[in-house]
Amino acid sequence: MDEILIATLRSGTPLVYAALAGVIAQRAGIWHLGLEGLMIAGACATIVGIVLTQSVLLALIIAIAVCMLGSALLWLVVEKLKANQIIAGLGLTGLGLGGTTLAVQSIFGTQAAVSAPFGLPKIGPAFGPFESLSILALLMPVIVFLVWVMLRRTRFGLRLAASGEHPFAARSAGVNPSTMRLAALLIGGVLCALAGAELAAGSLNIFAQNMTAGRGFMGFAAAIFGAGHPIGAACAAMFFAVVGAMGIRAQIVFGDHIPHELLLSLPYIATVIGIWLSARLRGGTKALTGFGELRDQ
Amino acid sequence: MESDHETLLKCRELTVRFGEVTALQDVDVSLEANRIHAVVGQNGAGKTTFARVVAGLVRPDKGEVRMNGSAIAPGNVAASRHSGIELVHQSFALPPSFTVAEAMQFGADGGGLYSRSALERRWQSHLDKLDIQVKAGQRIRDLPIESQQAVEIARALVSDAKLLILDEPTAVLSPEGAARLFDQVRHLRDRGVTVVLILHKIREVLAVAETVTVLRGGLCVAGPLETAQIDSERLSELIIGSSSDELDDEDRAALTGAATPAHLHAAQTSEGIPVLELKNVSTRRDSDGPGLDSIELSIRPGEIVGIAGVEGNGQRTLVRTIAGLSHVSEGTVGLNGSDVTQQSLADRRSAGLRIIPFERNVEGLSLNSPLWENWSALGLLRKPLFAMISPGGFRRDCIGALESWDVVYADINQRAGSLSGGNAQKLILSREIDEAAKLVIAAQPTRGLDIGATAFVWDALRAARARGCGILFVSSDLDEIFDISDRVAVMVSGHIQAVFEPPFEIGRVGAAMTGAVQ
Amino acid sequence: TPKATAQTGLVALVHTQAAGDAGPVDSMISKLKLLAEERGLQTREVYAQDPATYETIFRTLGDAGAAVVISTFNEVAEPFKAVAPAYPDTKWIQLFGDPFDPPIPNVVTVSYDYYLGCYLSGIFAGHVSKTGKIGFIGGISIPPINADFNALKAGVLSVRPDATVTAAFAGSFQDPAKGQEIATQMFSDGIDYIQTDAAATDFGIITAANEAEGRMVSALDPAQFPLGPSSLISIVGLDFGVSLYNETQKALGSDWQGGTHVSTGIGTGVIDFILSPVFQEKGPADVIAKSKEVWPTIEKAKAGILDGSVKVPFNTVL
Amino acid sequence: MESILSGLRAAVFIVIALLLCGVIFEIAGYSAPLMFESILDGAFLRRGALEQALRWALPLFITALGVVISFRAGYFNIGGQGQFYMGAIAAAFVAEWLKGSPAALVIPACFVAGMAGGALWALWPGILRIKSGADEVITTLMGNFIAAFVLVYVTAGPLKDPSGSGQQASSRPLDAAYRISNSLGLSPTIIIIAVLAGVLVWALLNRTSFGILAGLSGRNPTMVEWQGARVWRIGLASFLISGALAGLAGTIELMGPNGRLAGGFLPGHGFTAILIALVANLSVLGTAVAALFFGGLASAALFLPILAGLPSAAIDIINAAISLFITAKSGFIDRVARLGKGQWTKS
Ligand SMILES: Nc1ncnc2c1ncn2[C@@H]1O[C@H](COP(=O)(O)OP(=O)(O)OP(=O)(O)O)[C@@H](O)[C@H]1O
Ligand SMILES: Nc1ncnc2c1ncn2[C@@H]1O[C@H](COP(=O)(O)OP(=O)(O)OP(=O)(O)O)[C@@H](O)[C@H]1O
Ligand SMILES: [Mg+2]
Ligand SMILES: [Mg+2]
Repeated sequence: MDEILIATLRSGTPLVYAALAGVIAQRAGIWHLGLEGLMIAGACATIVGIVLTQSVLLALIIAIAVCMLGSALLWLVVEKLKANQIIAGLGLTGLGLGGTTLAVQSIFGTQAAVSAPFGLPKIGPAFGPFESLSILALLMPVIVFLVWVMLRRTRFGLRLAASGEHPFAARSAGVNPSTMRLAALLIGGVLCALAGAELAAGSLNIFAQNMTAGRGFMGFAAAIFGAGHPIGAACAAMFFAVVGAMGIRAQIVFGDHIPHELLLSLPYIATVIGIWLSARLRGGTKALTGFGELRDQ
Repeated sequence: MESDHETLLKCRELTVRFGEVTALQDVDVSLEANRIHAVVGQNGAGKTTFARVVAGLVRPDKGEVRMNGSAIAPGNVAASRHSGIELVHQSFALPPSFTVAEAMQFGADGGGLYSRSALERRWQSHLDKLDIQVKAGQRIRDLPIESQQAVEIARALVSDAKLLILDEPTAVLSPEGAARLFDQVRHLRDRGVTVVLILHKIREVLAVAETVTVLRGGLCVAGPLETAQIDSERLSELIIGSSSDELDDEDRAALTGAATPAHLHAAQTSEGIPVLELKNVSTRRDSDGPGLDSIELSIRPGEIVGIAGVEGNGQRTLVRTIAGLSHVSEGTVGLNGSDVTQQSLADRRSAGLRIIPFERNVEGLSLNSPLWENWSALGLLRKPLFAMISPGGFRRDCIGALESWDVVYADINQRAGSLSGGNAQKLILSREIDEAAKLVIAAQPTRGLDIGATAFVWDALRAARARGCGILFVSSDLDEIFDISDRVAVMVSGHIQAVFEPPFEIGRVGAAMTGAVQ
Repeated sequence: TPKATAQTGLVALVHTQAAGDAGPVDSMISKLKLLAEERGLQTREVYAQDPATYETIFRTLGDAGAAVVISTFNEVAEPFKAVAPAYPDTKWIQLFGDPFDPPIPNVVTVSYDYYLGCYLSGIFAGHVSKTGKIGFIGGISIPPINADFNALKAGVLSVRPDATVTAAFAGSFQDPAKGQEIATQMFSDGIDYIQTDAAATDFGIITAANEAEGRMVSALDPAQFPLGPSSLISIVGLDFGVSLYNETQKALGSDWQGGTHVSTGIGTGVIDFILSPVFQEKGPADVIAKSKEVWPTIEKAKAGILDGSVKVPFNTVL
Repeated sequence: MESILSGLRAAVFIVIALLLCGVIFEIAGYSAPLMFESILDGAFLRRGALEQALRWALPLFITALGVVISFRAGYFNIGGQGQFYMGAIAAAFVAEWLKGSPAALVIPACFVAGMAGGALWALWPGILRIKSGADEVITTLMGNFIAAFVLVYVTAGPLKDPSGSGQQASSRPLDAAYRISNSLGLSPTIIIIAVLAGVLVWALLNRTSFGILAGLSGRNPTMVEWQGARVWRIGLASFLISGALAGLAGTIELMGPNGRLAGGFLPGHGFTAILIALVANLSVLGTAVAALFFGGLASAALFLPILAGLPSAAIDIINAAISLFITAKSGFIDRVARLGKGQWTKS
């Protein structure tokens, strides 16, 4: 049983990091659909970094730098060029997925999965059965708490929220909402890098193309489901992980009777239900970014 | 002008253009320290723009702002705040989901990390010092408008403000509320804060300000003048300028708030069936504020009923209820003698209901759509959803209607958002006031309009009354309400506190607005 | 010009499954590269993700005067039938396909009986599993993968009728994290032998097996041996690369015979059930001993399949 | 004028996107000039390129028309992909059931089924959005993932082709009589359907109350509500029509070039359709032009790895870069475009 718990924690951790990135962006007024792309970039950069530098720390730094660069690009396009957040975010995701494939191809001359000799440090025997979890999994609750503190207990967090909720109020207090969004996206970039690092180097130590497999989108959904609150979003992300684990369980137990595809769709179905529930409870999950205005650019 | 006060704020040649519009043109103003200054002007005169330039929110195309003799970096809020300038906005700028304490904290210096209780203690004491009766833990969106304004003022005073600019602070207040605000302003002045009040009622200027500066069409036409040396006649001339000839005295007084119009015109309403009859109507509380509480109201054909009251006392819910956009939990809504409580807005519109909504740019128009589409919406809705239509026909009808309502526009396909406020409102009038109109709800129909446009709207409503329409006129401006209404109902917290017949007395109506039972 | 290219010999591989699978596609690509080096060929690898594009791709290659076009899996059969006759100078090779009826003179089809390897894995699993619980993790539940599972199950049950064989799918051939999660659940359920069939997803399955002792995985590719020194016990090898190499060599030669079908499987070296030499050194001694002990059974089954005395059902429905 | 402006803007940002790709490619060690040359070659210049471009452009055009309708109505339905799948699946089922009946019956029935399938897959996100306010971006995106699994399920399950070795994850091939084009995918029937769809959608948007009201409520639903409209009907109708068009495109792919359902069927199609609609600034005519451009790009995508030796991820990167920039605005371009024309379009 411990093991299933560990596996679920393991699969939930990247989702939580991605969800936190989504929450921070959402607070600052950005509907961040580039999470998937940043996450795969983080995963790729971590593994490639380890292979090339033989150092986890350097690899993490590279991953964080890459994801921050991607975030800055998104900021540039969305804030400075006023592009639509959703389309630009999806574009960033595409860039991440295509770019990592290309990077692997051009560095290693093949698209084969890249495996690293080692990955993130493990938390070690002091934690008993949990010893095989990576430090990022251990740190996850701490980071959730830190993000919560940042958003709910610092002036920076208030300014971030004001920039998202009422940019004019922020401006009249001398806060530049655009700069705050950059900060939010950059912090989100760091978190996406961690999400990717945990996914690829938490225990697998491998990078395969498209290995995020929609986890970034689920992180985004968790951010919405969690009502833009870091703890809520983290719970939602863990909930998705649990649903995924239950789907596997169901495949093992009922696989002969229920189509596997239905069970594999469970996380997506759960996401839809989650979005629907949170809309019911809170009266709409709609971003206030004037989609009808797309026509009027 | 000799005086023993030092100059605190000095603006030189401020010029601001927004595209084609020149909002400010070479404005030179010097304001002395430790006094209460007023800046007046009609809608669109450039008052808000002036305040925003001083506060650093708008970067002027030309000119400079000096505080205590040193120039402030233009268009930089932080620099302006640093030199002691604080602005309280016309429509407040507080994130609704924040608590009062958070709203203060996010603009304040110091203390990056906080605990909720420490934060609330810190700002509660600040509020207490300013004598503002608000709990620091309450959320902005749960506060009544008056408290929100108080919070805005408290927020502006978190740092050590030397110059406090209040942009039309009385627009949302009852006369008593305004009087209390003025007391507080004097109190602040005594504590060494220089106050600039942006106003557009002469009555208020004369009541509180020591000097007055008049803007018209972006120009500074006079001032600062000592209020002690000016009378309301002269001030009203300065504000209105030459266009004042066309207005009758009462309208003119109503427009400048120079004197309370004593509406003597007795209601000449026909007997007939009431066009609107609300019987014991209640609704639940919603995001717009308190729900309606047993509303009894009827409007006869050819009658204008004014709804007075401080904003946020259920006026919006009232309008939405009559429109069928709010769920009625109790009571009945009657239009032309038939019960429409269960009917949709489409049906009510067929029965002759017309609405000039509160938010011209949100509820009234689709700003990015062409004029003719905006105008045709009502006509299109009368057809089946997938009926073939002829846009050419609609365009022609629209051109005809806009012409007869004197709307100035360039092209029938231009965006509604490119119309000036007055013309936009005329477009709405041309759509809503047609032959079949029986009941017209006019919700703040003159808000933000200049004098010509305001007079136009009043005349249009009076003409509709003459044709036998019933009109529900909602406004927070008592002068305007008194000028146009045949009866005035005062709303407080979702119920009708009192109903007045002419002649109206500002004192009694004002008292009713604060909830005092008559 | 197209003709010039044809003389220099453009050899194109159109793979319908993404590269990076640590399996068939990667091995084909590496063998194609090897061939290119050896013979100075101009080569192309084209990933055709979308069935709607196959025909266009083949036509483009034909127009470009490709000498040899190699493609994979059954879904390219129809496009081959449509395109190959129009480009008689190009030689078309379909790896993993059924014979054409009627044959087309410039097309060679190659089929593999991979499921037979899985059957052998099943027999082996039936013997070495301690718990009698065997797992199978596929990428996506598509017919050939389903057939592999059914053969595995038949193999297990043929030697151990009371065993259970459980299938699960990761939903992607590129999701190692999901593979790890599924394998972890299977192992903690008491399953101690998993046959993988999920390309890059396999990496996660092997990782899960490495997390505790007594877990066995049978994978797909010799390159995977070192990843699980004491857990990766065997593979069901399908060397697409070798097959590609052989068929292309033949096609480039002068005595190529088109319009034929090559059926490879057990016994030709292309498909085989192979014990991991690494495991044989580093695995737990008792399992090594056991596997040596049962090996003759495997050999016997193999021979049985080859001489037809053992019939393995090919069933593509779960 | 507006359309020239948006066309110019699209062109400028596509160039910027391609430059970004060029940089990425140079960094990755490929030659950017070669890439651009190959794209041009593959899209338009080589023999038969135009037919190829058209073959991809037509279904993209129809899917993009659906996107135009829902975006105009203010709903961000990015589920064209899933609706496309569901349309094809529904049509494939009907073709299977009616096997042996005359083509004159089967073909129309398949089209009806395909459009209904697409519409139904758009219905549930529409209802969740309109009745509960659940963000349709996420629900339609999840709908795409789920539909992909449904496609796998039906091609390996109920519709699996049992002929041959039965190894294929695809449905039985359609009877030749039911096909509306050969496998190259260009036929008069398909062209007529696309033109008809274009004309009908144009008329729907510009000559019916629905079209004008959808445009108004897309830009400002509150205003339309205050005019007494039941906005949900307009919204739901636009979801349904948009889904039906995607389903129609799926049906065409099934009954035309593909002739059968297979897993991995046109995976990026729905997303490209969004780009097309946006490049076209949601105008029907513009959509036709943009579809041709992206059709060319799609045909170049096949050409790049074959002849230029570039990895196929190149095209993903190009599409992604275009989508990153396609909705961007620039004051500079607007000012240039506005020189010498009436000023009332100030925004
Ligand atoms: N951001 C802006 N963009 C374009 N035009 C603007 C903008 N802000 C103000 N204006 C225009 O500048 C002029 C002056 O506006 P301003 O808001 O300063 O007037 P005001 O005196 O405060 O009016 P009111 O009494 O209605 O508040 C008006 O014509 C207005 O339409
Ligand atoms: N570029 C333009 N092209 C055509 N018409 C224009 C243009 N700019 C403004 N107009 C029209 O000219 C009129 C005057 O515009 P302006 O913004 O100055 O209004 P205004 O004087 O404040 O009027 P109002 O009294 O209605 O507020 C408006 O009706 C507007 O529609
Ligand atoms: Mg103002
Ligand atoms: Mg104006």
